[in-house]
Amino acid sequence: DAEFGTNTDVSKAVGECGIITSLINKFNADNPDVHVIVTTVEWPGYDQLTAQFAAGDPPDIVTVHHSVLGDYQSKGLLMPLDDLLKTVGVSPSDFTDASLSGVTKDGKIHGLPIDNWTMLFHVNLDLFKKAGLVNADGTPKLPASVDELMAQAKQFKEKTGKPYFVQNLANEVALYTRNLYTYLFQQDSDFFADPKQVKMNTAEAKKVLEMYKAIYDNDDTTKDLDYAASINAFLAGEGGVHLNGTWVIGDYTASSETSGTALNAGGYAVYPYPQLFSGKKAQYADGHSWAVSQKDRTPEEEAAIGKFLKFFNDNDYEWSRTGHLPAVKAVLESDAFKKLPHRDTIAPIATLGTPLPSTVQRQFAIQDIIGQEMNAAITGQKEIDAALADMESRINELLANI
Amino acid sequence: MSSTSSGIVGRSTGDRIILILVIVLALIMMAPIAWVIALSLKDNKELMTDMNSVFHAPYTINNYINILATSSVFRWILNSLIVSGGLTVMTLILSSLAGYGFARLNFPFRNALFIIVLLGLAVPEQAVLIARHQLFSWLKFHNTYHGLILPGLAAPFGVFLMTQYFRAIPKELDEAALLDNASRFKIFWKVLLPLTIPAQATLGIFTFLSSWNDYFWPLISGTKKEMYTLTIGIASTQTNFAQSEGLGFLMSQAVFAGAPILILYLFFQKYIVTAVSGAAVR
Amino acid sequence: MTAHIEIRNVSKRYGSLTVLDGLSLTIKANEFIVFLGPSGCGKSTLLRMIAGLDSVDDGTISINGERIDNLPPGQRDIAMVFQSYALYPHMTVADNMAFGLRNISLPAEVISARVAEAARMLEIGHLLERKPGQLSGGQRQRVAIGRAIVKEPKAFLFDEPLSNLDAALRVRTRVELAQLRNRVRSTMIFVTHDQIEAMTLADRIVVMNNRKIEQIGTPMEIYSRPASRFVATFVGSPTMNFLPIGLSGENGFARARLPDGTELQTAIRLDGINGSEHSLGIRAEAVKLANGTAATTTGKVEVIERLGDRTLLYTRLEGGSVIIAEDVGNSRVAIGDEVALALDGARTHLFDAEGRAWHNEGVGHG
Amino acid sequence: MTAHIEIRNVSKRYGSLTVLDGLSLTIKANEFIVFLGPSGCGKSTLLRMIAGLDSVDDGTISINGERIDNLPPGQRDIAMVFQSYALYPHMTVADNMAFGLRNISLPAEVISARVAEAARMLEIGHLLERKPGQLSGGQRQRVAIGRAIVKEPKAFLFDEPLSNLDAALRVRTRVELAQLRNRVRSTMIFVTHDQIEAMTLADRIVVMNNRKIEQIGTPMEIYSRPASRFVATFVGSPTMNFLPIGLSGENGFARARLPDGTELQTAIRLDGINGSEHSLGIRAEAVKLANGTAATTTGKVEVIERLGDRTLLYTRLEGGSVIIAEDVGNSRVAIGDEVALALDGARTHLFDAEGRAWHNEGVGHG
Amino acid sequence: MAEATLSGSASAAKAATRQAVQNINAPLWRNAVFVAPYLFLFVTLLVVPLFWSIWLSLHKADAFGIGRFVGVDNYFRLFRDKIFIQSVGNTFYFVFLTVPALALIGLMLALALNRKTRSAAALRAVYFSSSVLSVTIVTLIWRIVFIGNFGLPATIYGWFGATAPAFLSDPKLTMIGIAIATVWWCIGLPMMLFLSALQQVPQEIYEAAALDNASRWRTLWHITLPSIRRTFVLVIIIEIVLQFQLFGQARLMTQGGPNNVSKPIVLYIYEAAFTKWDLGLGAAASEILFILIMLAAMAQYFISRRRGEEG
Ligand SMILES: Nc1ncnc2c1ncn2[C@@H]1O[C@H](COP(=O)(O)OP(=O)(O)OP(=O)(O)O)[C@@H](O)[C@H]1O
Ligand SMILES: Nc1ncnc2c1ncn2[C@@H]1O[C@H](COP(=O)(O)OP(=O)(O)OP(=O)(O)O)[C@@H](O)[C@H]1O
Ligand SMILES: [Mg+2]
Ligand SMILES: [Mg+2]
Repeated sequence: DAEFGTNTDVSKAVGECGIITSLINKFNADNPDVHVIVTTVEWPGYDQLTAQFAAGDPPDIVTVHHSVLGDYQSKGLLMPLDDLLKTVGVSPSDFTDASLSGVTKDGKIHGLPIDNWTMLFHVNLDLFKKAGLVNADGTPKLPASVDELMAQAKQFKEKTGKPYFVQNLANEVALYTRNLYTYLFQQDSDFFADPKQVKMNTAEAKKVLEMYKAIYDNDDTTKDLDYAASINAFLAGEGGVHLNGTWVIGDYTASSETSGTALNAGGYAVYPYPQLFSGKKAQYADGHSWAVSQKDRTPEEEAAIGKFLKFFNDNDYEWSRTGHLPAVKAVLESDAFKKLPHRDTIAPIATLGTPLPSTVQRQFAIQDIIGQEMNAAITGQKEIDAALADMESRINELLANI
Repeated sequence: MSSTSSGIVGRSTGDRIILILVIVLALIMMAPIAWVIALSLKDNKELMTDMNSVFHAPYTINNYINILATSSVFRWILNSLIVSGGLTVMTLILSSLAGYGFARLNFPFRNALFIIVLLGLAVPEQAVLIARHQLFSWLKFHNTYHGLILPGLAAPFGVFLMTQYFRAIPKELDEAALLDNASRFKIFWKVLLPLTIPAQATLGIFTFLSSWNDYFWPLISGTKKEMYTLTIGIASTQTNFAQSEGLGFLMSQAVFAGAPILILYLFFQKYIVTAVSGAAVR
Repeated sequence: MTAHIEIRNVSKRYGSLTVLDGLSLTIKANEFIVFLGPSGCGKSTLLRMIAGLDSVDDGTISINGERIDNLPPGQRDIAMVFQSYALYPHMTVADNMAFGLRNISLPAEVISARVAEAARMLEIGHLLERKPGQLSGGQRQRVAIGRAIVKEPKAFLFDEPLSNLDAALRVRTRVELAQLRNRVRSTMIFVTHDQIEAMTLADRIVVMNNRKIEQIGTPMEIYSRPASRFVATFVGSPTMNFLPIGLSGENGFARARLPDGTELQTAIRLDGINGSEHSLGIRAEAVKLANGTAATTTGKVEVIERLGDRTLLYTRLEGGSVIIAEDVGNSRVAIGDEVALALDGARTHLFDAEGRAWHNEGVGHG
Repeated sequence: MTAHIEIRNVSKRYGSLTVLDGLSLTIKANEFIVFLGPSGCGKSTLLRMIAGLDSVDDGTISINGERIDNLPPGQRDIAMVFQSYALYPHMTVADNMAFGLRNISLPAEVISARVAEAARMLEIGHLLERKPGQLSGGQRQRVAIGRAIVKEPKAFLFDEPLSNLDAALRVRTRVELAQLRNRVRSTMIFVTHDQIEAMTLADRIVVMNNRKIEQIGTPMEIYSRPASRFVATFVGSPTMNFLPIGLSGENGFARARLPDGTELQTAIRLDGINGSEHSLGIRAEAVKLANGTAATTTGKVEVIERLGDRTLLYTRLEGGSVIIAEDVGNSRVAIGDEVALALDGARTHLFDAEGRAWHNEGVGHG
Repeated sequence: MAEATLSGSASAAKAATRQAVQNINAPLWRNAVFVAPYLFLFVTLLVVPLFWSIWLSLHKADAFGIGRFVGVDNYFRLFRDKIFIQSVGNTFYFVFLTVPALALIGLMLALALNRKTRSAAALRAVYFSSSVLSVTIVTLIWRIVFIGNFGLPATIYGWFGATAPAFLSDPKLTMIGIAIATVWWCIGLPMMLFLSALQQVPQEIYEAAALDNASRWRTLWHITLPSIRRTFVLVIIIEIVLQFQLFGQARLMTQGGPNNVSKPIVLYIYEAAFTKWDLGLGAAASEILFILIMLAAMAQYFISRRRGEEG
């Protein structure tokens, strides 16, 4: 974030870090009476946030995922924002449906939604061309079923000598989990029918795991990369499709516009996950929001917070340049947004995106469990059935002890 | 193999072979650090496309310039200095007092208390961490300097070391001073304390190093960015946002954070070595 | 001011170990007293009890009639010189000497005057700015004495102050200490296990052994009329010769039959001697090479020790016992020689199995 | 097998410090040689060079004609007893003794026979299963000697083996060592700075000082005909008296004028004496209390040392010099007495300013 | 020391009945002022939290308040939890990997560098230098070194056309990877401890051994090693205690993965408390860690003691 350390011209910034830093700088510059101090934490940072809440000294405003709002909200740690938003003139009806439902808990808004995000297929078009997987119009051919995926991956590897997928499988849990959720949604599996009880030992889940295991066994994916290394690998042209979130679109686009890079050679494209199963079209999505901790505050302090939330709401467009989908309907529909690179191809996410039921707590802990068990199954350390059984019992044990 | 610089006749060739082996191993040992330093001197973009470029020019110090532009690093270093320095000073004071007390003064239950303190050496930090965190929450000590300093003060190591050291000082000195009409505190302050300077150096260095490098407690107690210690601060930059910033920058942060302590180490190397040895004797 | 010290029935125990057992002793003002005894007999303990560094378990200690055993060490007006000197390593020599005086808040001029005077007396004026680490053993020893002198105490206590010095320096310092003693008027108590130091320095020697006092007396009393076999063995070098004997009498004086059958007339009165087994004690200087008729007995020389001014002959008698005889420095005797020995019956002592001693009537004959 | 050791022109330097400078010495087979000298004069260094524990910078060392100074220590067939004994603390006494023999792979029976024999000789049979930590100082010392004996070496080296023992034990062990020496036929080199040990043990003494050998000779030669003032000072206790004198002659023999003006006729031939300033050396045993006319001079007694068998009187002469006189054990002299002294002119020595010495013609008169 | 105190109190008791005796060695409360400040902190920051933790472990508690008393239920849950059992196993495996390596390599380095030359001093400095780095730096370095496609081993293997092992993602190698980084990081301390022990061994013993014709090997085996046996035990105990508390390396290099094969107990505790918000469970696990460390150190101590007595 060094390059944007003092930048207040938001329009020049790229990447999550750059944009948010610039936004906050701008806010501080525009509002000399309020000063926002930013604390970055080790990702994902909820351990420290929990410690802060436990210590009774949480930050005033914190970005949290929609998926964890419930944890804190259920302990009464977050301030309902309905009144505050009303006073600064932000109406819940401004938000997209996905965003609104993401931040609404017990009928109250507990966070200002700023985006929706999901995982995407980031495509290296140069390699796709070499593999012969490009349509006449220059768009990549994406699979429509599991078999097609396997066939295309095979072809890709034969032609390019490189794996189809670039995935960060080393020391990773989130990617596995999100993939699983997405493909369970696509099979209409209602694994969280009861938010206190998960059903994972199902045929649907087994299908997903078998598919990923096949990909792994066939060497159709990179294997031993961690998150940072996978980004490097994709940028270095080590594979065709990178599974990563909306937040890297800005960076990748920038890279594809720099001559000499692997993405510059043939171009860069990005798509939602293809529909591989016959169920409802869907993919797992989550979002960020600004939550406000429950504290005794003076009216001035509340007003400052309101100002800050309003500011972000007003600048949702700038934030959406990171690649995330805006939380404000108007921005989503604006021309400026549509003109951003690749937004045309990912816009459907606004309707595809499906979160877990908001009543499910400890979603990060659950994600750890799912990721661990999937990793074990896919890399062959465990039988798929055993992994699914363990997954289910571990999650249920966790949920039973909340 | 174990002869020191003795003049024993006919012992040199074997010694030389061993020395060469040790040098080679030292080079291997240093390789990761050298490699990381080389990485930190490379342009991020260049590294993205060609990892082998670390082995040749061009090198650049841009990464370091970028670090300096991030003002937080200095704040973190300051925090680390305050926390480690404060802890070190307080530990020296408390341990010296307690060491003198245990070594020289008799009071009810002295030996039992000393044994209990020694047992404290075996208590892992994690066994008390959760409770301590709650205690500090209740006292509103989190995100304060004393909140970061205090837990380190309970560690029994310093007391143990200083007690052993005081015990090793001839008791006749106390007795001579007693006959010279000096009070107990005067004996401690004027006669014995000046003699413990080597042990103070040892303990000071140890305390400072371990506090500087502590990861667990600051992670959950100093949770505000302005209260981060360098260790936590550097860890916080390693993930999420920073990942796209490139390897060279990351490595330069590692080097930047490691350098002060390494330089400090090289300065005090002699003391540290004798310190470690001294601690081991007893 | 000097101290008359009364020690009454003093005992000391460490746990279940009794180190001193009901000891009594009077030390006169200005006296130079030496506590002499083997290692571990409790000499240091007694000294430290006088200084207040060890507590008294039973009994009392008083100085000039005033009970002091419950005063803290600093208030007893006593100075001590430790075996290891116990100089404060980080203070200069001058500060070492001044420390005690500053603690009682003497005016600075008095302090510096006293330090200067002591330094002059001990010839350490040029060392005042050095630290103890920069001094030789002998110099340290003098500084330790200086630190005691400046306090002008009622009594000086020395705990084996010479034992860390090498042989030559020890002899020299011993003489210096004897001279110092003539200049400083104060009671002095000196602990040693070296009988030569005790003999040469003491007005009176307190021989201690095994929790008790064996004998108190002037050096010559101790040497020539040892109260027990232990004292006779411990004092004098080479150690006294002991021969198992049979006892008979002649004109009221004891007559000893040596292991080889020869008889020796002693000057010891027979009456009063009791017990069954006896041995005869005779110092090497009372056993000389005999020419012709004066011989008491004969023996074979096994070891010869030439000390320069005299020669010691370790001679095995016929009965198997070994006796040490003294000869002149340039003795011509060689190992293996048969020699005739003359034992001086007038300088013999008798001991019974319990170690009790009987001596001749007259004053001992060194 | 015993060693004839030739040391030729040996030098040793530590950095810029020369510790030994071109030293030569021949040690005969079976001889008991003592290196005597003040602390730091290089005795240990020379010994360690013979053992191979320090390297030789210049010169050669050979045993029985064979050069050994570049052999590792283990191959020189030499045993050494260290001042600190250097027993292996974790091995039993038996293992300590056997270790060296196992290293050269002797058969187990031979080893145990030799260990048993040595243990018998040194009377440590009952200690064989103990560890050194469970032994007293004297016992450790014997084990150290035992460890040397079992190796049946050509030469034994002792580096101040008695200095860690207490006074009584030291005397006893000294005698035992002298007896051992008669049983074990081997060359022995013994380092000490205690002149009594040197005198009593040595066949020949090598007096060292200041990087060089001052004198080599039998104990009596060293004592009665010291080659230099240093040797005269270092050997003998109390140390020799030195008086500055004026020199004149009578019948070819030197005549000394003492500081107080009295004259003393010596037995030293005048021819050959050169140099300008001279001093007279005379041992305390040649200075006696005089009755009446025999007096050479008079002085005032300052210090009295009672050694039991004799008494030393530190007497200040009129000229200011102090002379030590010897009197009988039960001397009646008191401090401050004026005494008349008789100096035995036949037992005097002359030294010039450089320390060179002249003696009377005859054999020394201890 | 112990005896002195006993006698002190005995005499003080007697003194009290006799009169107010000023015995400088008597146990007096006012002598405790020197230790009081430390003891206050020791009790409030270590003893109280320790017992508080034990109390917590008997409760259903989360980060925001103590719930109900559940007895030893948390402990039962732990023993039923495969992941916990696995993390205990992992910890033992890690200790087994690192402690002998640290002790042996440390010993060998100490033997090689126990000389007074300048090069030896410089090498000692080099080997100790990594110990001063913080865990974040160390893991950052090693994560990059181990990275699959372009790490240091990968680069070096690449020169020979081979694929480097995946130290941080191959389940068989992760613990080894963490162990390598740990040994690299921690080797300084055991080396220094051994060095100081070696310097305590009197030089004369070596000289005696040289005169006894002992070869280098026999000297090492029969003289050096027995002489530093106590230090060896000390090093082992210290390292067991330290390595049992593995946390930073695992958290920062692998986050305990893949599939928990590198999750040590401390990370389990941390996750239980701060990710699952299950403080009672975390507290229970930390008490088990405490007991394990005590047992391991004590076992080692007694084993070595027994052997010492026999030998
Ligand atoms: N603090 C102590 N605890 C237990 N026993 C002790 C203590 N101090 C001394 N002793 C014992 O008391 C006895 C007398 O000791 P002390 O030091 O007085 O002997 P010493 O005559 O001075 O001997 P040395 O000549 O060796 O100095 C010894 O047996 C010793 O072991
Ligand atoms: N390793 C060394 N480095 C430098 N100087 C040394 C070393 N060993 C000895 N010396 C010096 O060499 C000189 C002779 O030492 P050596 O040990 O031979 O004396 P010594 O006659 O045995 O004395 P002592 O009677 O005290 O044992 C001394 O001045 C000493 O300081
Ligand atoms: Mg004593
Ligand atoms: Mg020596």
